Amino acid sequence: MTAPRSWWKVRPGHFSAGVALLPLALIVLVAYVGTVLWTLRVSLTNARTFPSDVYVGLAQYERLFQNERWLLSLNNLALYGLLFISLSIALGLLLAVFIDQKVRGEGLLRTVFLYPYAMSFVATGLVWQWLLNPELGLQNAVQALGFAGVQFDWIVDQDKVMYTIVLATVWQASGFVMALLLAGLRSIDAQIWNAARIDGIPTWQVYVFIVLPMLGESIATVFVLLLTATVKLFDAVVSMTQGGPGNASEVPAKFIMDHLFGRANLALASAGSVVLLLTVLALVAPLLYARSRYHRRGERL
Amino acid sequence: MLKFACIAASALTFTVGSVHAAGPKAEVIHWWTSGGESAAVKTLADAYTNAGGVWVDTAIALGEQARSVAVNRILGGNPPTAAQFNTSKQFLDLVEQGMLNPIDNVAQQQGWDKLLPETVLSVVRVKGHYYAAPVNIHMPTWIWYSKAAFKQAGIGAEPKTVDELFAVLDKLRAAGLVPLAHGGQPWQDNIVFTAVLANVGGTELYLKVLRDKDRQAIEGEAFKKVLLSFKRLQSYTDKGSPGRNWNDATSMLIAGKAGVQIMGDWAKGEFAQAHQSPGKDFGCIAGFGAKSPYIIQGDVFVFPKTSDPQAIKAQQLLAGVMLAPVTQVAFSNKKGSIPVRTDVDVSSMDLCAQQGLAIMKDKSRHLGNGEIYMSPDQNGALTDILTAYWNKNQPVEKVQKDIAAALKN
Amino acid sequence: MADIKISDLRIGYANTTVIEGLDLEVMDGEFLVLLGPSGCGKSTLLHGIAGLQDVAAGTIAIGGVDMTHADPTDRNIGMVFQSYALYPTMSVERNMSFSLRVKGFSRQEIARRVERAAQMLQLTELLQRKPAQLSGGQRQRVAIGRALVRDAGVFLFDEPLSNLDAQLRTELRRELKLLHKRLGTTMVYVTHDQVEAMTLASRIVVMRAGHIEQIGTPGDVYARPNNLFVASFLGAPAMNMLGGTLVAAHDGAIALKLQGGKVGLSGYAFLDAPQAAREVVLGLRPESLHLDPAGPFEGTVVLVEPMGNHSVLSIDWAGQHLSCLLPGGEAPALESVLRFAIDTTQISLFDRYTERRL
Amino acid sequence: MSGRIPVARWGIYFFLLGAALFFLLPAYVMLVTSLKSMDEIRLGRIFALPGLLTAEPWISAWSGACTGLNCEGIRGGFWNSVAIAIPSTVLPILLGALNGYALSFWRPRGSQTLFAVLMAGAFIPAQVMMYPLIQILAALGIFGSLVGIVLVHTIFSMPVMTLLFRNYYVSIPTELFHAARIDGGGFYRIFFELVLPMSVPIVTVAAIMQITGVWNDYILGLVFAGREHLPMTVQLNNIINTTTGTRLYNVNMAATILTSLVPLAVYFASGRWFVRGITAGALKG
Repeated sequence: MTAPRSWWKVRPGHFSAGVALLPLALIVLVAYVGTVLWTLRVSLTNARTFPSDVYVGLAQYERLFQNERWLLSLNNLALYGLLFISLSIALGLLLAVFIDQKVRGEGLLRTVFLYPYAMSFVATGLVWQWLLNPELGLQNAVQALGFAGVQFDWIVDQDKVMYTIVLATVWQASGFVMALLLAGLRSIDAQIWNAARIDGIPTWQVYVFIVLPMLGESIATVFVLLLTATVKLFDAVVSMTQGGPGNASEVPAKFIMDHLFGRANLALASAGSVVLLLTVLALVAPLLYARSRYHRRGERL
Repeated sequence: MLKFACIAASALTFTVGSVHAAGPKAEVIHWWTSGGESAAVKTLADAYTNAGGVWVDTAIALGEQARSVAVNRILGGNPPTAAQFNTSKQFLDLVEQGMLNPIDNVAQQQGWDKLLPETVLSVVRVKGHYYAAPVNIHMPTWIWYSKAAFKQAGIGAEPKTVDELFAVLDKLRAAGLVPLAHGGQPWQDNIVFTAVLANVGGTELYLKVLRDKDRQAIEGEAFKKVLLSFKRLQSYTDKGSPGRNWNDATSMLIAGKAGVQIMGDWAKGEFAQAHQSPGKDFGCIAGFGAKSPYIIQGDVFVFPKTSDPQAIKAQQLLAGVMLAPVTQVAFSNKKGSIPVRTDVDVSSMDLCAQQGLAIMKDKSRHLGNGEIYMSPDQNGALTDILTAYWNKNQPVEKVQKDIAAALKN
Repeated sequence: MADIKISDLRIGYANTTVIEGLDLEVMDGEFLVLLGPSGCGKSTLLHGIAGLQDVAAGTIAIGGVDMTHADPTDRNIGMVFQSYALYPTMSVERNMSFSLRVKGFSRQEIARRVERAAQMLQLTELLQRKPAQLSGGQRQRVAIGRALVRDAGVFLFDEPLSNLDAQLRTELRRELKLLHKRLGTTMVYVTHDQVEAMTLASRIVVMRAGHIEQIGTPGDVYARPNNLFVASFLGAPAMNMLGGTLVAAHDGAIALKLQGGKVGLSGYAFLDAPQAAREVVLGLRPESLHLDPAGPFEGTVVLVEPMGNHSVLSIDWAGQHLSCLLPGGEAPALESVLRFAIDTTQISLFDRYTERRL
Repeated sequence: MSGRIPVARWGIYFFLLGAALFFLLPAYVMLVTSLKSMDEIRLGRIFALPGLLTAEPWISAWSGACTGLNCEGIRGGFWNSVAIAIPSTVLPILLGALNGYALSFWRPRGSQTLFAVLMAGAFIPAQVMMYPLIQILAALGIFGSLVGIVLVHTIFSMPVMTLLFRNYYVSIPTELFHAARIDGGGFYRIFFELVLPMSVPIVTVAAIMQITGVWNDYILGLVFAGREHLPMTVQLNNIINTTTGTRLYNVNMAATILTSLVPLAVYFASGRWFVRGITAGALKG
């Protein structure tokens, strides 16, 4: 019988692991936890351009939730997130799987699908605005070809403008999703394919029932990345619609940015950030928790 | 670690050591990055160089961006010598936090109190001290029209009243043209509103609503009429309007596809690019009637706090140079604006600018842009309501109520 | 070379205890097999010995040194995993020499040891290949070689053969046995395959639910299982289990009354003095049932499974089915009636309720 | 191969080509716009080929366009961008890999909580964090320096980099790590000799992501890099963005394409790391 290991008698490897994580711990504590607390504090004050020490309780939050533009932006974000994430994953996965079929010109195709990711939305947003503009872009072009009945004017439509943001951002993101999933696909054992061929399982079933579950971690990574991109959605909206028509394509990050800089209302912007963060965490936390329970692989060293 | 320290140290010596250059060195943050604007800022820089200074240019696109960088640099302890702001309450917080150097002796020397329009002074002067050097006046609500389009629609004379304007728009529509070229972005919607408020509502209502935030006026019949006229203009825009950049709207006038655009005097630059000239290819209307107000908007430079005597010297020199008559005219000629002082030689300026300067001679016609009377926050909230109203079908009474709530102090 | 001494060991995860109060001694040079169904804690125990699993209480000593909380690498052990766990980016040679390089051996010494191990395992030709270019059997040999070069005092094997096909498994099993004979190093081997256990072990440890059910030589555990679980886990075809009652015979001796008749127990070595009327289970290895025209019992052949050098018969004996081994190629016809005898020196008797050996 | 397969392959090529057309449409519009004169662009025919090809916008974008007093296009910031991008890619990837490795194999006490908080941090809009970060960096004396901007990029990339590597390592069998532990590998030895070489595909993805992010970053570079180190995106934005100034769309498009050439080159070069077989068959059975 020995006494349980004392806390200070850590094995050398664990000690190194702890030390290696120190920069991360520092970043998390100072840069993330610190700024969140700072933001929380500011959101309770009357800060304008600069932080202030005059506390006004929850007044900023009250104002926030009386603001139609803010409420609309949350709605838009939910709709956008759902479509953007699911479509990006679907398209990215299809591209990855198809590119994985030993096609000719793989390198070229991969670059074609990836290039939008390299383009800043400052300019591509404008191109999308043109393409989607009913007077300038696709609708006009198709009608000129003799299909007078074709209508494609979502970008000027209050109810459909968010779909155009989805379209442009899926165009930008799905190439990267493809790259990530392709890396995942190619770390899967080739023997799976031999086994499946022997068992006579049709290719699509192998993908759906065998490969897809094995891509679980990659898809989880993609999901989180797309989710953070969703929450931070800003550039595309500004360059394509400036939040319009009216406020129809307003999103929280733009609302926050407008108030942070242009409108010099640090406190309201902070309140918006806090609400946004809490909303996202409330949605994501149960998901991540369930996943971590599911994935528990016992203690590792 | 040693390396890090070295880099930090060298950065430090740079900022400290940079002062002992030839003349007083001034780092200026501004957002004049497009072609015409660049030419304009060059006149300021040249004037400063001629006065013996060294101009260090930090151009950052977009006003919000440039202003936030200036504020961040002040916070980070590395302020520029001067930073551009709009003629507005944008820098009031900086003044109140004691982060700006006043330039009182320059203002007194040049006699700003007599020289500058009261509207501009009301922003520049805080509690008796002068904190910003104004460089120009932009007038955001010019009504531009394409002579080609007017001709095609059979319109002989330019409209003289608001009713005539609507009649003109109807005629343009009948001719199969786009009557009102508009870029459906919130700030452009706001400009159209300002134009309607000034021309339909008049100076008195304008001040009651935007300056005094008078609830009765906002919920009254006169303002309702303003809002309805504003909304009526929306019906003259084309389907492609939402999201469009202002210069694309101007291009429609240039091409003769559209008749009228309500936009600031910077639109002259776009016409000039397409080799069109005022009076010949396009016309400009500042407002309707002999008493129509001239809306004042513009740019100023503020001078972040510093105790470095060299930097203070640079700030004073800069402020003096910016208001010198020659600089004012040269700058505005490139920028499309008009000088902030009226005692200058206007012969070199274009037709529209001369028209504007003539109006400016009458002090009773001076009127500030919304930002001069409202905090950035209130101005933004108003814009939100207006752009929603412009794009959606909302009862005008609701809009009145919303505006009253947004402007409540 | 080293022995292992484990006392009062407890291993658990967050809320569940996998092993509790376990004592075990592994003798120097012995080939100890941990045998049991999946989930019995045998792998956990092995990982505990290796130091890959934190120990909640108790001690583990290897070669007389307390290693309970020592780093895996300091325990003087080598380990072979089920999935081989070869380093995919390193060649065979670098896979095998990794530990030596870590420990800072001289280049000559590393080369010498790798060469020796490679020779022993017929890997010399493959030294420059990457694991992806090897067959399953080759990979496992590399994994063994990787453990070998360290000259460790103890080798640990975690189901090393279960990813291989039947033929390779048999082949590698023999190699392992030869290796042990040659090296004489202490080996602890986890498996759920009783054939591996029987063929390889100097001693078998049968485990169930975190406890040791029995420790003994293969022959011992096979012939004299401690309880019903051990009895039924070992042996193929499985041991015949027949319920019955102990009765006192006329001469005062104890006999066993079964459905099909009475069996005298004079040849059976009871652990305690038997009591009559006790309900018991008779464990009868198929080979302890002899066909004998003069035998006391009679049954009907219902199934014949020819295995080449022997056959397995299923015999219906008064409604109970018995398996029986019949050497040689000839087998009786189906439905034929046979007489047989039971070798009572080879049987096992268990209490029906405690399931323990009597 | 059975007779149905060619049909399936036709389907695959059909889909891939269709997708490629969809992806290339905006690039086409950008390219033709960049080769037109402004007079032609004002006609509003975005799909039309240039009537008169002109390279003027490209030259202007690279070396002539004025943004304020500076008239040297986007060229000026190129080396600054390189100087920022290299350390801001290498350092976060190394740290991210190290974090992911420690988190998925060693799991020191409290590390999982740390990871959870970090992931929550990924959802904070960067702009909100800037204000306090400026003050921290100013206090450290590295506000407006190369070190400062690299640190800021490292901070903002930490959640994503850590996540990428952690999730990748979680799918590597534990036994591999156990074997290395028994072979005596210490924390760093296992990382550099075993884990990092196995990370080629994910390092590729991380590099694509980080280079793109850092290269295209505008706001962080603008605020934290300091006047002397402004990346070329600042010039790009100066050329493109204006509220009341005139816009030269052809120059804008050329400048955008020119700026993105570096990430594009990286994508193209990353090809060989995507080739099947780096890990195939080695990780599992």
